[in-house]
Amino acid sequence: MLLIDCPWCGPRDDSEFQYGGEAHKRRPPAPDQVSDAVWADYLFHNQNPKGLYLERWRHSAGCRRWFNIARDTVSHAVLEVYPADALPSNAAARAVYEQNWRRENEAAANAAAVAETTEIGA
Amino acid sequence: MSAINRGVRALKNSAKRYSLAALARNAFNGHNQWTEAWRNAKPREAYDVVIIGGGGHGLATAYYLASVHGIRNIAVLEKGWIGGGNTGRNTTIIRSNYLWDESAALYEHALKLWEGLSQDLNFNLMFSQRGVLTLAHSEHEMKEMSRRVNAIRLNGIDSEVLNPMEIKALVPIIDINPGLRYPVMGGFLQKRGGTARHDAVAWGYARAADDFGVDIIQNCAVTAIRREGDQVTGVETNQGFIKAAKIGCVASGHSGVLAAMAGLRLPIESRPLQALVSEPIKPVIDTVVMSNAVHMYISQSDKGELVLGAGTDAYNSYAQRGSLPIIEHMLEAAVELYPIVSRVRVLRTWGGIVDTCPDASPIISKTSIKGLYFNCGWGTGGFKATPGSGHVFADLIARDTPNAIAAPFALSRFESGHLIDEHGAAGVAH
Amino acid sequence: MADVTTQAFSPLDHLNLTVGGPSDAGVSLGERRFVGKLNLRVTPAKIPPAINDLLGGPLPAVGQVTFGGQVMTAWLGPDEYLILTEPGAESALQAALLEGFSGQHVAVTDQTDNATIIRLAGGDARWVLRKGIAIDLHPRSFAAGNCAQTMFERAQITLIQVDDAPSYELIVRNSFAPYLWSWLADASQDVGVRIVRL
Amino acid sequence: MSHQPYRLASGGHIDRDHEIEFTFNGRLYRGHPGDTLASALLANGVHFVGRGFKYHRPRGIFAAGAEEPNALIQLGHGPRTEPNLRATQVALYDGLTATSQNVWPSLRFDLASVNQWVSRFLPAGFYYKTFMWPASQWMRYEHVIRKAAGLGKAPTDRDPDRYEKMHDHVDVLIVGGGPAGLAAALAAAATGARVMVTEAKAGFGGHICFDGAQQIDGQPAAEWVTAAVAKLQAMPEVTVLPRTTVTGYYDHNYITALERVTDHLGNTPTHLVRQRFWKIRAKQVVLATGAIERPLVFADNDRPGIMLASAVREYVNSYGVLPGRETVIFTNNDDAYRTALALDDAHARITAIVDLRAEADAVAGDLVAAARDRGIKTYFNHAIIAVSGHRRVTGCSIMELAEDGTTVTGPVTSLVADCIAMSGGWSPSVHLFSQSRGTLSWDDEQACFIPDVAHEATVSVGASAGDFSLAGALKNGLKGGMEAARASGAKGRQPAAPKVDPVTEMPLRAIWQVPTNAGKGKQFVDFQNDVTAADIRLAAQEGYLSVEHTKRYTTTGMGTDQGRTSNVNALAILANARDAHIPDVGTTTFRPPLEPVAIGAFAGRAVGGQFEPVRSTPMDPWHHANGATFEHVGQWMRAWYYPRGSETMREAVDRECVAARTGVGILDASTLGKIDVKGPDAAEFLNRIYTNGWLKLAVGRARYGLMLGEDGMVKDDGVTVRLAEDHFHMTTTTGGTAAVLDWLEEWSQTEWPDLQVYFTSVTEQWAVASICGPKARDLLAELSDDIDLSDAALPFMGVSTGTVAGLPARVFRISFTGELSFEINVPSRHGLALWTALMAAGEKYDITPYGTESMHVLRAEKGFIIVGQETDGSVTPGDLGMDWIVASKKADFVGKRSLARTDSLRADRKQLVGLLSTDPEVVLPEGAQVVADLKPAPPMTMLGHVTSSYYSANCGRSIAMALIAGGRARLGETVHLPLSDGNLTAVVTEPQFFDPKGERLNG
Repeated sequence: MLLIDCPWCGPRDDSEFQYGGEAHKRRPPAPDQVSDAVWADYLFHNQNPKGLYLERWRHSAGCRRWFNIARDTVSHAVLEVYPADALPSNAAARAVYEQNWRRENEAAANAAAVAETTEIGA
Repeated sequence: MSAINRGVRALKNSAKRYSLAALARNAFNGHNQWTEAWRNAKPREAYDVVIIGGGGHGLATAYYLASVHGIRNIAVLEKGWIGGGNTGRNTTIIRSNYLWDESAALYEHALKLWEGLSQDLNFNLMFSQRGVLTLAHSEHEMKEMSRRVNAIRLNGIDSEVLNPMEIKALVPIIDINPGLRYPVMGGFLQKRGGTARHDAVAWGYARAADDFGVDIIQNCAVTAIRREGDQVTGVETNQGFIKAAKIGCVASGHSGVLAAMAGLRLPIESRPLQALVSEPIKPVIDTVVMSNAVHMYISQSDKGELVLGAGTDAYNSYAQRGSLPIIEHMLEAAVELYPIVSRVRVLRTWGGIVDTCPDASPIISKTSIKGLYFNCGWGTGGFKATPGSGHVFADLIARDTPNAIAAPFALSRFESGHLIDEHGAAGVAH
Repeated sequence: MADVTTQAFSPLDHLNLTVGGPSDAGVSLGERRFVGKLNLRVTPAKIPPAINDLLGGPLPAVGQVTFGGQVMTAWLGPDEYLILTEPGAESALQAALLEGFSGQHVAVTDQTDNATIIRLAGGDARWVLRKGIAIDLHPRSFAAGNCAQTMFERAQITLIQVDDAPSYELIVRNSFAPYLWSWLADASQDVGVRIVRL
Repeated sequence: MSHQPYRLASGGHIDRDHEIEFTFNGRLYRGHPGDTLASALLANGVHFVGRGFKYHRPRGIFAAGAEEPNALIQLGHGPRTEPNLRATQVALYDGLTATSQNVWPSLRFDLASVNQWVSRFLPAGFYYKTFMWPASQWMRYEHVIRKAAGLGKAPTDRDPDRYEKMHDHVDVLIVGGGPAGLAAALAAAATGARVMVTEAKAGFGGHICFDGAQQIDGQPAAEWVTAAVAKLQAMPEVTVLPRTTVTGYYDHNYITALERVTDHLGNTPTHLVRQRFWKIRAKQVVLATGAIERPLVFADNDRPGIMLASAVREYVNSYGVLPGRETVIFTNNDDAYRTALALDDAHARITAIVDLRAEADAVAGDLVAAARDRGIKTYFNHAIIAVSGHRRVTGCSIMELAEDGTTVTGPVTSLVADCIAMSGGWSPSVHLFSQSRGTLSWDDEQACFIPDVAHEATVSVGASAGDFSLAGALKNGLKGGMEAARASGAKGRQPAAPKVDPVTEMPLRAIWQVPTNAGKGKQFVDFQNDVTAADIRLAAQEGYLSVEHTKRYTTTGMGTDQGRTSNVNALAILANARDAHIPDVGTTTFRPPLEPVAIGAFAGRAVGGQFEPVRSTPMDPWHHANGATFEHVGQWMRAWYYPRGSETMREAVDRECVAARTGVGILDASTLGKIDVKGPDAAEFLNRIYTNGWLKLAVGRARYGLMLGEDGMVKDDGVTVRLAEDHFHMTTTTGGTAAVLDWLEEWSQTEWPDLQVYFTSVTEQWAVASICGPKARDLLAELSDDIDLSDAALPFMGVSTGTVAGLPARVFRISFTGELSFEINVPSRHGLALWTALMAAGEKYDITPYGTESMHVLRAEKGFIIVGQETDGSVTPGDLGMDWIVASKKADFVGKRSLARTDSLRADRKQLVGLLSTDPEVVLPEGAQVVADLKPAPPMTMLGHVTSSYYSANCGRSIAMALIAGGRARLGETVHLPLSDGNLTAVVTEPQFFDPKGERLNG
């Protein structure tokens, strides 16, 4: 049982929380303007790293607030808990953010690139 | 459905073949004539096909590539020991009673291959068609069950509806008191479903593939997938570079990691799935029984252990361990439905890492990179599909085009929106 | 026309509970009926003085309860509070609060009938609670004046420690109240339980 | 005590003043309180207690604790019987009954023991090579195998005992109450930290209580233990838990432990639980779990009477029991000499000590010297090559070891023995450390795995860290306890270590498989699963080289003892077969639980009525009192229909449905989800969440809304009321309540934090009675004098506030039946009063309560969908024919983009249609699959399925809805519904069956 330090209520067992998957994922601001591929990216394609992951959790049995954490998916160590609208301050977590293809300032560039290269499937 | 091409039987003319004569011979000479089940191969420079992942699906893929398609220059790369991933960590249930046509075709294809697989491989997989019963616990579930049973039947798959009394006759330890919080209102049984010995599936396929010359390379971790332009050229491993024109990725639980190596994104999240066994007891339950509403399923192994499984944990993990509440809730449900198990003791719990897809259906697909194929996303239900998965994936790799069974499971469905939503089929909630 | 006051039922009324039990019981169990409950949503930085007057002081800090005369206010979240009043006083307070906030973006929602309050008190109360609650209830972590939202087995609750007896109040959605009550009564068997009328 | 022939005249921690009776395999014996079943059996001279799993060879008591592989027994009978208990862990109580298991017809004459004579056919993995011919026969073979497998028997009745959970949080958790653990506890507790110390056995002290005459700080060790425990128990922040086994070590120092509260009592007091399952979050953990002695792997080492040397010593010193009258000690280390000294102290005969080490390598040890001084005969550099005796060992043959220790040489010497005490060295109990994902390293000198790098905040001390000396355990225990307390935030000084006389011990000689020239005897490695050294070598020969493969192929280490005594020996023999170094072969991972735990203990109180809450509405007592039948809807139990007299469900529902359209019907709608939505941006928020427009809804008016997931699929629906410019009252489906609130919060907090809006659940604040039918207005008028019910004042989709039956109420004129209807919301405390008042006032209108079934029929007559019935997560609004509610002109709403994907635009999507059965009296089964082309037999191509189907008394015929591929284009077509018991036909229609123009809304 993970111990998650809710920024408001303090440390609680993971069973009190709802998992929200990848953090820093932004909905395309104008969904009508993006391709099916970009929309599929938004809907279905999450980071799934073996190692440090920036992810969203919600203290559903407590204060009901969403927040972000940086957690290692192998060791389960939690490096940082930070607000939903902030970036991590931990250096390793920050590096993970910087490498993320979905990171905000690269989202647009990526979107175009992905639309071109994702001719996958049969 | 047309007859399945099961390929050439392994070890047909081999001195290594298991037979009554071989058993007798060895019994009287101290078992000194049994040879290696498979060679512990070292990688050669190049292969026609490299399969990444030495679990049941990967080994089956290699076996069918060799036995059906005649491609023998194959390496199976396994980062640990073969069958050490989800093949060796599941609850061994086999069935094909799925809702959607696409799934029914795939899992029924697998089930037909299971029937006779021990003989194909000359290895007793202990495939036991003891029946799989799925329970309904509410009026709503009864309606869902009716939809499912009708669909299964019209897809030509066996399924029969049982009432509580018939369920009690089949599973005497079940409590059918209508006053239960989740009373047993009915269920449907697939008699051809059952269980198999999970480790044996990996070993049997490995031994048979080895007999066709496939190299099975253990402790061989892939560190990079190399390509030139949009064509794969081989893989970097901890045992050096291995050249290959075609690469099949069949690494359940780690598919996302492999995809990242190739610069691809998969709609997959890796989650822990937990299961447990009790201490061995004398037989109390012959049928496999699954229950959606209370999130648990149960069977009894040939050794006497009760085998229980639950749903996945809610968060991503590669740690092969899950949270305790999953186990607690599963066992609360076990006591509720099977009161006599309260004093039976849990022997061992464990977790596996499963690839979960948004629609709870697998991915069997080409990719945007030529020669790179993915077979993943089986979620909680991969074991039952092992032969079918290997069979259609081998076909895809050999012909570079999916057959009718594999086609609906291509990656393109996530763009088009043509999902195959089988969340209701898992037996437990994801 | 029906008589409103006599036709009010708590979800626990249907358990047909009998008051009484051993005098040396380790815990007592009772219901605080129809206590007024207002859910307040507001950004705590913008509290007009009038509100402090109504609540008998500033809004509680994280994990705290404040007691202001007839009103008790519990912290629920960064912008959420639960205000408990004497039975029947909730409507007037709701109106006064809305007036006090005068046009600010707030929500004051009457939840008086949404939830039931069960009080568990006595020397063994902590022992009994620990059977169903995972958070740390040791006085070093959770003492009189503390509150928390958490799970009691299958039921989501708001837990308030009222005094050092210790006495606890468990606020639970109505439809979960019979479950929670039965659970507590059952879990108290080893220390003995007395049912009280509050 | 003449009744107990092997009981010593003195010694042990048993209560000699009381004698109690127990039966084993039907025979009456006597023992004492404080005995285990094993010690009591041994006191009565009973060694032979069970049979091996595979070969059914006789097996005896082997150990004295949790590591026991052989003496598994079935305890008790009836509903309290329990299989597979280790006799070494079962506390003796008066009237205890136990039997051997997996033997038939009896322990002495077990038919399956023929397996030992055909064992040459049953090597490791033989199952995989056989039973394949003929192919069809496997299930028959398997049936026999299943009957032979298994150990004990499960009870056949419900468990009469109860279990509970207990949560705790501590600064320092100390696992193990031996010398290291107690020292750690004393040090940590002195700082004022919150400390818990657990001990699996009833008594504390671990091995120092039976090792013999040792002194700590000048007092006998046992007295030091008693004083330490008393001191700890007196400290308010210390929890001391005997009979408590730590079973699981999970992430972030989350620990589970099983306390056996009443198992040692013969009669369970009814107010107590049988077992308590602790869930502990510890800041720091000190593991002081001791070590387990290894057996030696020699020929026929499984005969009853062959035991671990430390166990023999424990029986003598802790229980005053002599396991044998003539003991041979077989060892590779010094510790077994303690057993020799203990036996000698008890005046028992020691035939000889057989030591695998050369005299020169052993003689400098204090214990070896002591044995020599007492004149105990010792054969150095010797090995046991064979044993005699079948159901009980009678003696053994020994030979000298050749130079390299791999063969034997010289003459054979025969020794008489009814007990062989063996010691192959010690393995630290690293199971919990391994569970916590700590890594292990191999200690070559002590030939064992020891903790290496910890993954959690944990420290190992004492024997579990490979520190086998008492002085070391005390010293490092104190240090570990102190450091753990400090790491948890406590402050204090470390107490001085107690004084202990040092004992010089010489290294062991690791001979993992004892050589023999006899050739025949089986050399057991895993006693419980009957795995021999030859099996492990065969696995390696067949290429099962990974330790996990070897384990799974041979089943070594997979018994109920999880290989406590076998793992290291198996690993070493595998390493030898592979010509590899032991640590390179690896070790297996340990999984929770450490020891088997009853399923009931995991379930705790969540059984029976406390398994899962049953939610019911404020009106529920009325439904029960008036004969309603109930339906499960998620956690709710809702009134389904109200049969009168001998009515069938169909008759009741027909009557209810007709009444709702001709008179007045009343439905308990309290379970609908209700969310208070408040804030200046509330309308904008709803506009983004729902598919339709919300900005222009007038205050005091209601609107139906449809919610999609981002995938474009229908998620929920409901009517939402605008109470004020910035204030809405949203309703959701019963099942979707929690999910919708979460959904709103998520969008609000993470995607649109700029929108000012709050959401508060008021689902249970309001009880809701919905009345409908032409008389509904008349009825309501009887009970309300302050609400204007006229069409003008309260039109369809209008809202009013006032009193109903004197109760404060909100009245919504909304309809799910197509009739004139009112939803009356009152504070839930008044729900029952409202209902009762409506029933009383409605008597003259022949008011008819109707349940969820009639609700479904009435809405189906109108073609209204139910989310979860007409939808399944793959249905868009267009599929439902509900394009009218999708405001495609809105720039965006949740799910809009997905409606433009290629698959969402397919013409052959499954679409909602009506189906009219060819025979109007036949109700099509819900879930029936629809086909266009009927074939004589499956497979057939399916078009879709029947989502809802009822007999409609109002229509005078059956009606149904279905999702059918390209359904809108099939109106008028006849389709087939092939069922297992025959085929039905139906015509595709519009999915509205009653009052298609909606003329009845105004009554």
